[in-house]
Amino acid sequence: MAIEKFQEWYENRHDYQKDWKKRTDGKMVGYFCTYAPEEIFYAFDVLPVRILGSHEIQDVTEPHLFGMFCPFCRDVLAQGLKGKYDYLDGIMIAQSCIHLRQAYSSWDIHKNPGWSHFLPMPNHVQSPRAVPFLAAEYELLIKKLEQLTGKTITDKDLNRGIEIMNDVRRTMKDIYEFRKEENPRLTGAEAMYMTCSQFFTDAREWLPVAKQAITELKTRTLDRDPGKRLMLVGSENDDLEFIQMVETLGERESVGATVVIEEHCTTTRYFWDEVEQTGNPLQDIANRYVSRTACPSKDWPKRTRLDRILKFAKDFNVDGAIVVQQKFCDPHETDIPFVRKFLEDNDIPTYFLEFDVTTAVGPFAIRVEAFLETLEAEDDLF
Amino acid sequence: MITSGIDCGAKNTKTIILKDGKIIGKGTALTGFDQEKAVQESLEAAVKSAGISRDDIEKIFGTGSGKDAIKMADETVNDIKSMTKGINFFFPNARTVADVGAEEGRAAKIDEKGMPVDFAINEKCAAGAGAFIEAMSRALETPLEEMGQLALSSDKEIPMNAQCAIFAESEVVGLIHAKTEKKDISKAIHDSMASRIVSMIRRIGVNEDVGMIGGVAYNPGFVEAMKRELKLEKIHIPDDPEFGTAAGAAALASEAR
Amino acid sequence: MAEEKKQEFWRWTESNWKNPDIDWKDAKIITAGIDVGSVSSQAVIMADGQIYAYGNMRTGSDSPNSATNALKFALETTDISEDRIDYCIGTGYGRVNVPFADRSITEIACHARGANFIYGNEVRTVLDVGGQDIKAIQCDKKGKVTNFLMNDKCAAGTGRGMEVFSDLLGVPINEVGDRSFEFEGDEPQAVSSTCVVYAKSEATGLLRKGWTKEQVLAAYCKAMAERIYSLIERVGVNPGFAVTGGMAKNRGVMDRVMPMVGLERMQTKWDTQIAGAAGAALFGYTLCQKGKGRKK
Amino acid sequence: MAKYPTEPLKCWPKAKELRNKFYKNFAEAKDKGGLRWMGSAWAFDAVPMGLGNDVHCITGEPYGASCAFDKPLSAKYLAAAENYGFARDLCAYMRNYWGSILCNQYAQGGKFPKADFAWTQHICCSHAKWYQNACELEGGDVPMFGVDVGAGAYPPFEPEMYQNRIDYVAGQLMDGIDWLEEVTGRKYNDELFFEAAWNDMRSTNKWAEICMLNRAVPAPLDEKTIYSLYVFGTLQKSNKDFAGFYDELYDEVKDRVDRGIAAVPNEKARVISDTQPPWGFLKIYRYMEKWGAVSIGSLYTFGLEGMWLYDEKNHDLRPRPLPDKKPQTREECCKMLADWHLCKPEYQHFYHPEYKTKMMDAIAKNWKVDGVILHYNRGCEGLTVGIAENRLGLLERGNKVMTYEGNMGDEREFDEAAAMNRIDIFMDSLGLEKSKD
Repeated sequence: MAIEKFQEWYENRHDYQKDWKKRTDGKMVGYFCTYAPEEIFYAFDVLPVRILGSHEIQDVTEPHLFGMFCPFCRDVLAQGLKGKYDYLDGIMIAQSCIHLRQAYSSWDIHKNPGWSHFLPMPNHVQSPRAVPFLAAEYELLIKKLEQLTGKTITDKDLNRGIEIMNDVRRTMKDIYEFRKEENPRLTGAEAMYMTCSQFFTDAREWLPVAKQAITELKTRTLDRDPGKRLMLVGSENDDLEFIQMVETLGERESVGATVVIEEHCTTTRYFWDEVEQTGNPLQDIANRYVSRTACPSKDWPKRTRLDRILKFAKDFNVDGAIVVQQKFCDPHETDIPFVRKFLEDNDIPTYFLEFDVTTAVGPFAIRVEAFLETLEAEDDLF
Repeated sequence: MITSGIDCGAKNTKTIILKDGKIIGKGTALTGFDQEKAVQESLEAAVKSAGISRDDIEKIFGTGSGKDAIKMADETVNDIKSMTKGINFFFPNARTVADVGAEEGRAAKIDEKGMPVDFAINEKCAAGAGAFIEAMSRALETPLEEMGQLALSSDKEIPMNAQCAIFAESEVVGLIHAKTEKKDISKAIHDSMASRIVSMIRRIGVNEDVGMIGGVAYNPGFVEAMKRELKLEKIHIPDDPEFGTAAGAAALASEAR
Repeated sequence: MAEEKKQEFWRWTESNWKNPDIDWKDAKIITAGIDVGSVSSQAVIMADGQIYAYGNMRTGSDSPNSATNALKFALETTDISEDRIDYCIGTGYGRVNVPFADRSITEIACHARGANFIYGNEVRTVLDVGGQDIKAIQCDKKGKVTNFLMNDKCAAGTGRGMEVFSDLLGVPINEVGDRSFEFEGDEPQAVSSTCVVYAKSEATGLLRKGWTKEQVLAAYCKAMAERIYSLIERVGVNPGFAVTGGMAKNRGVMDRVMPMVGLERMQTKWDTQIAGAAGAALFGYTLCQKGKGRKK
Repeated sequence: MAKYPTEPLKCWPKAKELRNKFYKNFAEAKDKGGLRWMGSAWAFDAVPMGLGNDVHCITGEPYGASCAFDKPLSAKYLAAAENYGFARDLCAYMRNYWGSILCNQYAQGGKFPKADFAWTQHICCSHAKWYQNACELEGGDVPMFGVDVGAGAYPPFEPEMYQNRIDYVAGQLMDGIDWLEEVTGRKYNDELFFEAAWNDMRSTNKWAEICMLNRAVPAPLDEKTIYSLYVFGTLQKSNKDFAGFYDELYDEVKDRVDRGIAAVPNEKARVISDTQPPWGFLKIYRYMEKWGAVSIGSLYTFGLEGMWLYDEKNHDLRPRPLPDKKPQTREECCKMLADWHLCKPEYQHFYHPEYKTKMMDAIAKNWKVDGVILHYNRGCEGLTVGIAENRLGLLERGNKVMTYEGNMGDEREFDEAAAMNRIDIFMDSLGLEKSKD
């Protein structure tokens, strides 16, 4: 089944990427945050791949990152320092949180592949000044990509990049429709494999598989009790071990659950918003990244995330939300008390969990299970 | 000349007596709550084993967390300096040293004279000190002395997530419940601790010639784990690693004419 | 290396008990609840929803046996045979490894339900301080959990910490509470680190400074109390405050927590350590009453 | 053992008085029909000055620091913030500030004075969130405007896109002025704005000039003293009195240098620090003096508010000269301010640690420094970002470096004994001896 391909890609990202370079002899740039304008890279036929951690304990980042920075940025940096990405032609980051930025700059100092770029993605995305500023900064990025590839691009190329990424976004949203159903046709883990595998693959090769998956899902029914419908809200999180733990609780315990929607940057914050084409591609791209659901570090003065989160909760009919946070993730830590209050005020129970590089599945299982018990209207017990 | 170094540590107090650059006596005592008593005991034991009298000792240097309790010391030196001098005394080529004691892990980069160039001390975490393996041996219901040997007989790789010694206990219990073999758990324990220590060593930089002292260096399981983490064939360890710092203090005393 | 004395001051007394006023033969439904915690295990036998017998002992490193041992320990005071038990629920850390359990329920739910039983249905806030976990639970009049918090990643302030500490000071664990008040002059400052390992070195330092064991105990109990209270404070306190778990027996900590809470804690004749197992046995009883018991 | 003559600063009393007046003005602003605003120490505080001379502000960082001095009070505030659900690893100033609101208690006495609006800037992950949340905690009816200065590094570090970045920030300032008129209902006075902007540039330039004087041996100022003087830049750089005070201070320090007056009579070695110190434990500086080591400053105290330019060619850090003419129009003034502040040394490391390493090494070389002490400050992710790379970079450039962990505003995260022990070892390795007394 096509849907299984996603997991294969996720687990063998390096094989795929090395093979891609061999096959296409093309350039590949690793990016650190979802604010990287992939459209522009595709316009140059440069493959943008997102760098995520490996969720393994490591001991190589200690000299480079002071202890109070988030486990995710450590894990990401470790991949570079261990040489797992030596095949990249370049690295780039678009400014979001300063934690991840540090992973980028340490990588830049010690593992510079010869091309690197810091894009000052504006933080004041609610200002009218953000789009023109960003569009102009894109021109510098384009100049540097011209140096990397030795080619120049036209609006036609940019529009091609836009169409590729928009197609990806529409496809992902189509697949997410299946999760609204009473018995979702795919699990949260499968959905996560789906979105993440796209980070690691050429969208043009990922799309046909994803479209095939849609056809297959139409006739698929999962032979499992979906249990409680959960939403995940919070920091970057591709912690599949955790999601699998949550979704298999039902096999071991008397309560079970399915993750039906997330609001974080490994899924919806990354893909939910499309580029609106008005004829000025650079402006259009800038506009998209400025107006997408913001990372909390950019979500001010108004906290716009809240409405999107609530809409997800309603559309996907969730029973409760688990608010997950990468340890030390300041942007989310400044939002979480308000996100929780907002959800509770709207009758959506929440539970909070702090994530580290590796999930302590044991302690987490008991918490999630107890949280599910509070959702469970199992009157037989009382 | 005859000099002596006394290292008053968190758990044990150790004394070394040097004569013209050779160790002629050593003694140890449980530090307990009365440090001065412990200091006396270990010095007396050392003097006895050296077959000399107290007065033959020309200079005494004190070191360790309880160095201020070493009243008879001519001078006290900080434990980083005595650690680096200590490894330099046994292995002049060593340029990196790790000292893993009961409650603290330390590492330093050394120059050819055995002086510290740069150093790191583990930040308030038991997971990077002997106390960790001690706590785990309780959870595993295995005598501390057997933990290391047990680890050697395993080739499994089980990651340990918990950093807090107490939570690590329950993770161990969890592994036991999951029917994991004791030897594999013991290896996991040593691996996770070695990875903490190595992580600290990397802060100051690793080179080919790494030396290790401190009580935990007696533990073969830990030493193997360290080699794996550091990707080194060999780590220089003196016969009595626990006396490394005391030897360093004694050596410093003999240089200070 | 130097030898250390091996006396185990942390060992608390294991116990089992049978209710003399009940004859199980009159009971329609016999249920068992078994709570396998990280440090202690309890088994409670209920006859028609009343506590008939229980056993409370230390958890070994192998929880299936701990469960069996606890049940045997409880049964040995009685003449019931295991197969007479209509329904058995496992809870606690090792709940999935209780071999003969019909199902498992988390200790959070069980402690709330158990507290509701042993303290009465006015209980709204349950504090459970177990071997490694501190749980602050809010519940309704039926003992159903409405909200809860647990300590994360750090065992500071837990029973296990207290064991290590009593061992360090050579003070039997059941004396810790009283002795922590037996000192001259003002209450000493709380030790700054409740980390089990670092509290150790801090305590050693204080003793070397000439503090009495009692003062050190006071300082440590105070630190634990503060640590425990910070969790209670976060979940919020409602009147009807009950304490379960082993720490409830340590007045050195609890008599320092309660003034911060600003409430009297409720009293019970029962052993506070059995609350979880009692809750489990009760859930089993209710299920049987509703015909949702074991498929015969 | 005292090698040099020393004497106390004459301007101490004045400094104290100015500071108390500042906090009092904020508390009492309303009684006199004035306005109050809250915001970051890095906010463009010259801009709200255009609303009138009766507009007073409180800046969160120095306020948080002043809370931290009072340990029991700080503990109360931190607990209040934690109980509201804020993580313990967030900025310690911010948690003290929020806690202060939640307890409705002003560290200088009385209830916490509610601000009419928030006017801040944003560069680390927390600045704008700080006041977004403060406004919410104040009841949700306090409006906020944030100026994003995270526009990339200043030349020479990143020469490209320079103009685009100035325009972005200046544009926000222009919008901000319209916003201020809208939320306060007051008519904006450009003349007042121009004057405030000029005072801002005066004080931040003069502060750099004062720090230049510390190149002298013996150092006329030690960092403990510097801490209580640099604070005016953080309170309100555009404040006329503060700018005037720095002129006086400059003259006095200059005079100390001419007469060879030392801050620390037994100066034997010179060190620099980095990031905010653990405010509750400034005694570590006294402790170093026992060894004859004087902390003569840091990129932090020099460049948090002081305005400098990095001279790539001579590997030196030089005070940025004042513009040759005062601003004439609102737009010109906004651009001038944006340009002036984007070169702030403490902004540059947000984009790459290398930039900071270069500047710190330049200080080490030109201020004749023997060792660098880095405070791994758990209380501030913004100034510690990249600090581990700074350490590696400084070692590579031949500096002796020591690190210690702590927290500027949360004493629970500072281990005094451990820090002192590290200092012993470091002083020892600098070849210094502790005076027996």
